[in-house]
Amino acid sequence: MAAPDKVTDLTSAVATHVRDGMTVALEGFGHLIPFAAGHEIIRQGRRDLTFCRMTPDLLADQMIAAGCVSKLVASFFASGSAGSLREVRRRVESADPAPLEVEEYSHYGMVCRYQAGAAGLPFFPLRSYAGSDLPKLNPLIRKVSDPYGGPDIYVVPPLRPDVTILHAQRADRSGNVQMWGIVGAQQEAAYAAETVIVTVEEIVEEDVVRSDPNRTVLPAHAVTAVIECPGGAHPSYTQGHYDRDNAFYREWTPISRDREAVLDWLEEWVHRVPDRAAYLDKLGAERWAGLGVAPRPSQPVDFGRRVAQEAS
Amino acid sequence: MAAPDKVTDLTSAVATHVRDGMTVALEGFGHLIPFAAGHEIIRQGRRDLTFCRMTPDLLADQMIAAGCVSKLVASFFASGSAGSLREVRRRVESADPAPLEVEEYSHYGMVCRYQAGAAGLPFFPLRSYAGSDLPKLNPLIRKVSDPYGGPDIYVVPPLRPDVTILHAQRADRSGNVQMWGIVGAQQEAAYAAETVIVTVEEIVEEDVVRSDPNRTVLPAHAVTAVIECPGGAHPSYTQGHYDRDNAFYREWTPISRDREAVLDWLEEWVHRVPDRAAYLDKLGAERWAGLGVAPRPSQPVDFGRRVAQEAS
Amino acid sequence: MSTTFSDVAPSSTEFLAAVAARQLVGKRRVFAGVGLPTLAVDLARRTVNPDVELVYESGICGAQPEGLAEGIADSVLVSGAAAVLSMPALFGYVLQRGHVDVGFLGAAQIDRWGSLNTSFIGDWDRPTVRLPGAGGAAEIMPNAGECIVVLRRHDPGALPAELDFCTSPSPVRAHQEDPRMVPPGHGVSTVITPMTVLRRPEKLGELEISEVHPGLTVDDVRAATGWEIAVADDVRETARPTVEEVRLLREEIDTVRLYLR
Amino acid sequence: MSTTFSDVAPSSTEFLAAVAARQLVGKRRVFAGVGLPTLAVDLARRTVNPDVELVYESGICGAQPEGLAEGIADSVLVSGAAAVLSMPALFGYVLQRGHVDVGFLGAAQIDRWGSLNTSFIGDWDRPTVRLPGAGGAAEIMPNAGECIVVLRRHDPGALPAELDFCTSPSPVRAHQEDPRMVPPGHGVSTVITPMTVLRRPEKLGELEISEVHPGLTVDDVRAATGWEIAVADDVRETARPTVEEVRLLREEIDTVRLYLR
Repeated sequence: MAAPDKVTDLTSAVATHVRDGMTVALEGFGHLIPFAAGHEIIRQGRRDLTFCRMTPDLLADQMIAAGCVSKLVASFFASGSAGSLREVRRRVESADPAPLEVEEYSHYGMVCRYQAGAAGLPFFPLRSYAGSDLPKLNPLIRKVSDPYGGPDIYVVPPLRPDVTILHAQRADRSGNVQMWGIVGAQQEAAYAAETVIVTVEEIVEEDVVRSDPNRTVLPAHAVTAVIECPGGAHPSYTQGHYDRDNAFYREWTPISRDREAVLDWLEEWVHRVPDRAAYLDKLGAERWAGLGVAPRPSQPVDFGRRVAQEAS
Repeated sequence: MAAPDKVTDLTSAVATHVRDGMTVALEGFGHLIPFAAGHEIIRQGRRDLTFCRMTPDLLADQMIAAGCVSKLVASFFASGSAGSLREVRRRVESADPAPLEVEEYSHYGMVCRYQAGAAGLPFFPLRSYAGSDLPKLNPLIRKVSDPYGGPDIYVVPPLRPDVTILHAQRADRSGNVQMWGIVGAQQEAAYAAETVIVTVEEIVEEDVVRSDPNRTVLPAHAVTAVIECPGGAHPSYTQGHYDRDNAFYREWTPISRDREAVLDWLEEWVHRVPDRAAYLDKLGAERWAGLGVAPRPSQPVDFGRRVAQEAS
Repeated sequence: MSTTFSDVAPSSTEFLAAVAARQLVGKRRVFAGVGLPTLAVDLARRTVNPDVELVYESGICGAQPEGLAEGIADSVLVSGAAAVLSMPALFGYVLQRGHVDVGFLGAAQIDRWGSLNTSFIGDWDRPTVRLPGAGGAAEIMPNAGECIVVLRRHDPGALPAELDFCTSPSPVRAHQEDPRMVPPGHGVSTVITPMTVLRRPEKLGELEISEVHPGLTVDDVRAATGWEIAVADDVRETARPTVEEVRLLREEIDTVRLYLR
Repeated sequence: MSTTFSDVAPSSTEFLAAVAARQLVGKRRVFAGVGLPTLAVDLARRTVNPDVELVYESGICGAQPEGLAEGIADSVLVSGAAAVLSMPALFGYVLQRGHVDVGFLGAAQIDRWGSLNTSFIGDWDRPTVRLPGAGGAAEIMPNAGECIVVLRRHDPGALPAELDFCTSPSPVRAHQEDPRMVPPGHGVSTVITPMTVLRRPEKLGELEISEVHPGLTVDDVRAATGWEIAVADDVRETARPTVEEVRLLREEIDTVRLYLR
């Protein structure tokens, strides 16, 4: 049985699947953030995107500054050690240089939206928001009554991105994707989408994936395109491959304060860089080596192989 | 940090946590079926249990025949190659020797009940049942209206067992449980319960579990008691440890047809057998060896270890 | 090679499996239970559709079994599979989200609209026969692109005017409950029995006789059906299995005669 | 050993972390964010509660980090952890199901009922400051057994009579919306500021001054609070951190001075 080969390059994947005005989710909760894909979207000059991401951080600041985004759907507008996102703040606080529409939830609210989208449900209930101003701010947060006589409960609507883009450790050529470490709500964000693009640290042989089927977070049927893109999550990290570039996050804070500095940075690190390989070259071997991790392998588990049994 | 030791023996675990009249879930979808625990419940003569299991099979037939169960909550009343469950049928079709109350759902209906129970939700929506007679048969299957203007959708109520009992490949002494192969709805069935008992093929060192945290299906906080019980899933199987005893399932069909034969079987294989070790002795080394599987290890993945980074 | 046809009886598993396999031309993903559907999918892979993918309700995707599976939760389906998903993910994200093209179902009773009874024969409270119940069929029917039903019997008891109980409803019944609740799936598109192949071209329409097995007539099928069954404009004789199809089933797929009796 | 007290300033991270750590006596499971809460939990483990377990909203349970974590998604928290759960499981099964005893929260504003604002300062549509928003706080507040809030400022702006926006509501506000929607959790039980420790003994009650930091008076705290704040019957002086607690924080927990400035 020859499964279709879904391996392509990032330029073609973005050119083919990401179009102006689309709703695009780039997920990864502090881990496996698809920066390389985000930069490719900036490079190709996409406009008017509705950008979905639970924790818009540097990547959101960059894509918004680049003018790709007209609306943000999110639940936390800051970036741990990098502090607040000045580009986001400029637009929200003073429409500078342009206003930014924001549709706001809590973390679990976003997770539930992805779950509803992934499961084809009209809504998903959660025990948050009673007494909160969030439903007043966001009329899409609504209530349903409990047919079993309990109190009303708040629900959120499904989130169904046109495209969801993720980064993972590995996949086979047919698109079976495996990830480990923090997996966030990536499985839900992918199943919720019409099209799913996944960049991976490495394309592996089918038997690597099939040696551990429980490790597969996205089966091939849920994946549209797979791209081998080592270092694709920098400055965030990939468990077992490279660590988070904390210095980079700290360096962003002063850049983010000044819009011109942000644009200069984008010119230097995105527009003048053809792809992720060139970006890593520019970053330099020494800095990259400084993000390396020592091996800490999982202990294998046994899936077993049938020994012929009497079919008595 | 010294986590509490949750390792105990099956006799004490059942004696302590499973009481007459309780709602008890024994889950495992064709794999990891907790037969040893079910037999211990029979041995201790529990009565009036509400027995929850998506696919009541031999285990249900045995526990019902033993008189432990007054009500069954399930979604499929048969057992693959073993055909229909005659003890269940005798009671439902002719109240012989006593009637059996049945609360019936579809598979996904049961999964959704466990999800609602696990997440503390008052109900869980699913796109099944429109036009079906099941909601007439089971008035707990109800409808809610979509606050976003779509059609009504059916919902099921949470299932919150007093005790959920599972079998798994391994756990550490503090109760972090890891399983692989078919995992069904076990994580949901466990989180839905007040008390969780898990029998495992082996208790392993903490660092075995911690070498692969993504493999942990139940963190220690969700587990009450852990029992080392090799072979605890026979005649079902444990991926990578031993295969399903298909002959045993076939042998059950004629036994199941005759209530006396069932009672004789229970006397011989449950009441006269103190524990699972004795049961395996009785089964015999040769038959057990025939269920063995050849090794097929997963390829390890790397979780990485931090190399000191400048906190510049 | 010139195709030679086998003379296996239309009621045989070989015949039904071969006819079922041919329904899978061009389908990507099949949700199947154990037994005859497994044989049909395996045969389709070796003949009309090498790429067809099988999804099991146990959560297994992309299985590459080294032996014939005995049951949908067989360990041979897990070892070497592309993925094993939890049941919330399998039923919610794969099936309910619409990733399954074809569902294979069996039933004790089917009505003219393709609604199925797998729950009770007789009265609900004190049935003469307690059947296995819904299982995943109540989810497959509304959410799979279409469903193929294989029946081992064809008589007015198995194809009655009225079901004793509706476990897995046709879109027609969903429409009767609430036109807005009509599910995404077509419902039953094809029924394969020991006598005939029935098709249901319209999502809200009735089953009609499309093919009649060798040696039988439309009237035979009508007489064995519990309602005034419609007849397609162009009824054909069902093509027999080829000798090669039967050989594959017996000598390569079910060598231990687990399902072929 | 005889306990000797440190003279670190009540506004210092060391002071706040030490006071926070003492709140964890007898608690099993803490849901914490990065920064001061991490220091407090780590200190508690080394002092008053060796068994306290930390759960991170990133899905990590039973972390045993080999280094100080920079962020709740730091790879050092994953390597060697007991479990990493998906976010649906973490928020749904662990938090919403009631497995978390204590949630640590920060806020830009807190009101007398312990409702929090982490969203906007000023007008919602055109805020003077766009704050980070809800994150997981809107889930932690209703579902954790109780919440401990640490504030870096204590003035009428941070403790106003009226919040500019209520992101994470007290059970009091839930009760105002619908008495039946009062969540299982107590809401905010304790507020630690550079001036005082406030407590809220009643689930539907107000915060009251319980401890006042060394060198300050109840009137100082009152004057710095935006509402007529209640005073407990037995107000104590906040116990200073011990020299040992400060040493642990500086020399064993945050050796790189990531959070201790």
